[in-house]
Amino acid sequence: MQYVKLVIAAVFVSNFVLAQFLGLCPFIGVSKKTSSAVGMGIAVIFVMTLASFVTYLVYWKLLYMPLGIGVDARDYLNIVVFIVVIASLVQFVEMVLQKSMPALYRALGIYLPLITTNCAVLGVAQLNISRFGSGGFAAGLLGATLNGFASGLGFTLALLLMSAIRERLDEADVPLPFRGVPIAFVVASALALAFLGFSGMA
Amino acid sequence: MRSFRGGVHPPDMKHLSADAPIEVLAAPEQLVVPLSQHIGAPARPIVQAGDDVRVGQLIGEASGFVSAAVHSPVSGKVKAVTRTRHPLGNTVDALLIENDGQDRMAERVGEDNPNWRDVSPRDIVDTAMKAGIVGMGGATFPTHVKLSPPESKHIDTVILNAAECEPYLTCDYRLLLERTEDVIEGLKLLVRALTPPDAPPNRVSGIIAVEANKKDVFLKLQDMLQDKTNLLARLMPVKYPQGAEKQLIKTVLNREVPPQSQRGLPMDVGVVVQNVGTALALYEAVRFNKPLYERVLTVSGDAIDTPGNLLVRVGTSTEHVLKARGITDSASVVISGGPMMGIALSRLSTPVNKGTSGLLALSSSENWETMPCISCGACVRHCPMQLIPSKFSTLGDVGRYDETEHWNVIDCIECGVCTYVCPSRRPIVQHVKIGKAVVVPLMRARAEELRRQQEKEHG
Amino acid sequence: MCPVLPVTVAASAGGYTLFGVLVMLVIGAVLGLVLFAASRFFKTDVDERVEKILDVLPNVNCGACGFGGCAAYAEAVVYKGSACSLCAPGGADVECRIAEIMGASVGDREPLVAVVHCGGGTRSAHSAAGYYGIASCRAASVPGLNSPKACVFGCLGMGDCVAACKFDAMVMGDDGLPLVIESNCVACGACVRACPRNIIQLHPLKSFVHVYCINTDKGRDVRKACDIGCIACMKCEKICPVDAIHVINNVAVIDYDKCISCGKCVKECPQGIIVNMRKTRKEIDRLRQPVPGGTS
Amino acid sequence: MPPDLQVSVSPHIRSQETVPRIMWTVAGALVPAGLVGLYVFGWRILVVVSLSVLSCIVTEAASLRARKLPLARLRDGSAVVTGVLLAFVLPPHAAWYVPVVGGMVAIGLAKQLFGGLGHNVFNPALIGRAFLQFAFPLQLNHAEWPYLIRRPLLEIFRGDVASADAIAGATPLAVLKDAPGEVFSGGWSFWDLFSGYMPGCIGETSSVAIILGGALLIALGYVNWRLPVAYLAALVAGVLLFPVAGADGALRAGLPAIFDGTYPWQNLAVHVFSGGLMLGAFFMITDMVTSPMTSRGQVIYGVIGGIMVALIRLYGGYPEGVCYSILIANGFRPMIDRFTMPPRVFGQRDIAAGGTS
Repeated sequence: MQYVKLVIAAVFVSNFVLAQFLGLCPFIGVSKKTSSAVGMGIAVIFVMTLASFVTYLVYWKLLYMPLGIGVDARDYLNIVVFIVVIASLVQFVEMVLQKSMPALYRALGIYLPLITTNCAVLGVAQLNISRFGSGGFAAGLLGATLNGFASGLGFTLALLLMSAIRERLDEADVPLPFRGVPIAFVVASALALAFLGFSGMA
Repeated sequence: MRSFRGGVHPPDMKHLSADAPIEVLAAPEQLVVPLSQHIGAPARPIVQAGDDVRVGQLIGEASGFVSAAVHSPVSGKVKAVTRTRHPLGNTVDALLIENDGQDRMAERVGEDNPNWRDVSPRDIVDTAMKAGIVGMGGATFPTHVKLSPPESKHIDTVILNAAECEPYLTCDYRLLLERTEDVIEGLKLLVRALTPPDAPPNRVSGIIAVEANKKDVFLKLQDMLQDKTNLLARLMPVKYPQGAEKQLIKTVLNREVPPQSQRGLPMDVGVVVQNVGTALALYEAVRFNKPLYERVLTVSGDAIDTPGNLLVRVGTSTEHVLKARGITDSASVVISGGPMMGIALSRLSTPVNKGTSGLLALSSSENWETMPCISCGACVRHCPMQLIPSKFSTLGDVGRYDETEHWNVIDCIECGVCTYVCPSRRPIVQHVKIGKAVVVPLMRARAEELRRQQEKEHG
Repeated sequence: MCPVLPVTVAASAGGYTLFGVLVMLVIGAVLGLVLFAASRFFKTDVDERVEKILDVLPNVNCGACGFGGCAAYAEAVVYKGSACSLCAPGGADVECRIAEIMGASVGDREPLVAVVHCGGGTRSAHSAAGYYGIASCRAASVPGLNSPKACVFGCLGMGDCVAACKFDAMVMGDDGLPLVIESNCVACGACVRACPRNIIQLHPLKSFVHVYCINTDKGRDVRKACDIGCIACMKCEKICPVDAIHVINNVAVIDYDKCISCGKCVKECPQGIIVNMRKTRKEIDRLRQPVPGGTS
Repeated sequence: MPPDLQVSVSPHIRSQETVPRIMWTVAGALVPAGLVGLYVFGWRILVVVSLSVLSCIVTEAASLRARKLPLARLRDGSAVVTGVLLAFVLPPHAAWYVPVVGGMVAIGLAKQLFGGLGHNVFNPALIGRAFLQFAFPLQLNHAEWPYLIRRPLLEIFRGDVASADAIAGATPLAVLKDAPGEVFSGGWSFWDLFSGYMPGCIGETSSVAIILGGALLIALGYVNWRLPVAYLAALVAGVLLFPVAGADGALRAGLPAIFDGTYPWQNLAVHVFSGGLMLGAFFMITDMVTSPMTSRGQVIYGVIGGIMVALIRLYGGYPEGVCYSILIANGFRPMIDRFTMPPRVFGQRDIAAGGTS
């Protein structure tokens, strides 16, 4: 039961983009067209789920338990290792996409490799460590992966909403200095204001 | 009563001219007879300046199959081959004829042809071509082309369009009221022309579709057609654009003509639609071999002193017709056709042609201030072609007309319903016209490109 | 990964760095191997011209060309045939090099300039009716709309060409006619395409005598529509020393290959519709200077 | 002969429907709710409403002038409607700067920045309200909201609302949030709740008046009845179906409780008839500019909004979720339009099927 609440929390309450303001650059960059937004969303969900799974595994199995290095000092390697893992994952996804869906690959262009530096992916990896440390390893792993998947879903939801809104705004008579990215930020802030209604959720 | 989805109910203002019987308007001294009064190539003039012509004499022969012949409306002398304004806005070649007022008939025009009833379908179509009969509902599509569908398409119904759903217009109503028998004979001729020689006589049925605001005509038709097996009258709900071909077929037979992207035509669903005036003209051509050189039109509007229905010779200038019924200075808009799909004229010298179903003079000024689209959805609900009209105007505002192709702009019949109901007074039909002007060449270029590629592969 | 890794070594302060390096080495090696295998398995062939163009491009990924980055633009040029000149930071030399890679030659042609062949502004052309609708030339010349201007060939003055010009070489004169600022005009043809009545054409910059009318109606109808329209009186054709001007279809047309801009026809034309641009150029440049407080 | 004629593309006649007429009708439909507010809260709400409307108009005029657009656009009355709606979701005792700032944010940020009437993605009044919620939390989340009890009609204009006989009490929703048990112990009955005789925002309290105004809009065809019904139905379904931690901590859905008769009906009544739900359902979510065009799209849009209210009210931190739920639904709207309004055309169905009307 609390898994449902975890998903709702990850998608709505602590939505990565709109509540925690992580992963803003692809959020603004790719949301120009819905087609590329869908592609990016799927890629991010795939990478985040896999990254959560692998990083949680690597952290518990490789970094923390066996080596038993001092409790306080055990996290110093996290960032470095996670980034390497995520980068190779993205590279893997890029190759798969280039082979299977070249059109989507070309549509995403620069933003696919950008997922590597996407703070949302690294963020979810870090969050998993701190949030799912207490329970048993297996429960923690499942929780982390589910959280990764739900956060990816939340990111994609926000991305799809944003791309549909921006396509509608392309037809709007937005004052010249605000056309394009500035109005996108205003919309993002309004969406964040709307999602604030969920704050305080248990 | 079943009907098509969408549509709108403008005040029909027919009371102004509905009770005025058809009067003959005397032809003026000079007439400018346009050589292109139809869809298709303009007619080639076969008379020069100085020739003497008689009423009904051929003065312009059809150039090609999809074209129509033009006949002299009066007897007199051809002054010159000039150019004149076509209601659509372009200028076309025309013949300036001076009327000698004697109405000398060309030979055999007006004589009663004794065995006109058993004329073969082939001759009916030939007569239609020789007499220059075109669709008189406003589309002016040459009738002989419509009456000779390809063998693959088998026609099972002819619908006589008596919807006359445009406000103000009452000419079809008066024709039906005053010349009911002739119109029915015309319908019979149409049915016979479309019945394949080997088929049984009642394979093609004829339906006269009348809107419910013309009940008296409907009742009269009903009792006159009681004994006919394949002819009947059908009552339709009063709604604009009931008279549009696709909507008419949907209401009468509940069939849907496929869209423009599949080059859909009424004959694809086995139907041919004709206007009431066209049926009458065909009857007069077959029986009295009288070519189409005059037609009934409604002169009405709040800036006309005595609205009425006039039998007018083709080529008479709009000014002459309006003056005959007294146009006041409060007129700010003169429309050729109906207020919903008609064309506002800038010059009153534009002559009446075969497709002019009405000449209106309205005093309402047209300066509606355009406001942004508030996506209220009224146009989407009322569009009879079930398109998304607001898309055409919002894309138009930012100049992305090429994307209107994706929203099926070429299927729009420009009936004007969306612009009529739009609370923001947005000129959606004008955006559609621009969209079509941008999209059609694009599609043609793409088809050309495709064809060249296929040739390269097979060539 | 044997768990018996010397825990004692890790405990000492110096051991952290050694341990960190060790872990990174292992992870790097494993992942490197996985990626190498994957790149073999997912091999895709890429058109080598994309690589060449990519080297030429500044690789700033600024997106000014309208694509997601330099790589996307390179592929667009190769696969979708986009224009070679879209790279703003690259400028002209990048454009030439891309063109060479794509095999197109960028020859230098004689400089052209846009000319608006209509002189019937609000002062001389008659209006036929008040126009209500979208304020754009293209909108005012759709079928089913009578021309608001008496002349059905003349310029409607609603500024489609001025809007289409990206080089600020078109400005709307006070009499409702567009004026071409020749120093800015790069003859890209945007205005020619934008004008629905095809009034604007590209002509050599060096010739400065032009006929400012394209009304092909007969003289009598032209007078009804405009005071200064060409009435096909043929005077210009008779006077021209190099036979460069002819009245075709009731309107005088200049053959710019033969025309030497001597200006004889300018003085001869009774309607004054043939104009010597030299003196008006100064006036246009004056118009181009930002008048303090005035808006162009 | 008539002077210069006029030419335009067909059609040459228009229906009576215009944007100003729609906007002023919506403003008129809000009057009943305002009158009840006036009676319950006293004359002070007139100050709040006029300040809010004035602030909206001034902001719109300023931004129109800044964008060099004709000031005549003010006539369309949309700024007035936004001003009235914004005022109706503010507490009666709001300080003068609350409606002023709210109006500036609503018109300036949520509407003109997006391009003016018809281009805004979010409902301006609600963006204003959400902004105020975080700008002046003390003003808007005040626990004790004053209201008057059983005052004779004539005494509306006697003295300030905070006078002696003003009874301060927490809004029913706040009570529901903290102590779901004794909802009706605060001294008012179900009818007070329904008629609007209870604490709350200026125009939200009276469900009767709002339904009256809403019915008028539906009758005139400016509001598609499916949208408010979908929104309310989704809320009721959400409230009943989503499991809520009962007193004993166990998560139980409301629905089973109905069958064994133990379900406290008052809770449902409070959910539906108090707070901003009614005003949101009939006036906020049905704003033409920010709601989908097709009725299928409006049903989905209403359901999403209803579920969001249920989520916020049951699990969220705030007692009142209507404002946020509609803003989120506004966010979903372009996506809904994209999927419920595919490019279609008459006659697309195959010829054989004939297709029904």
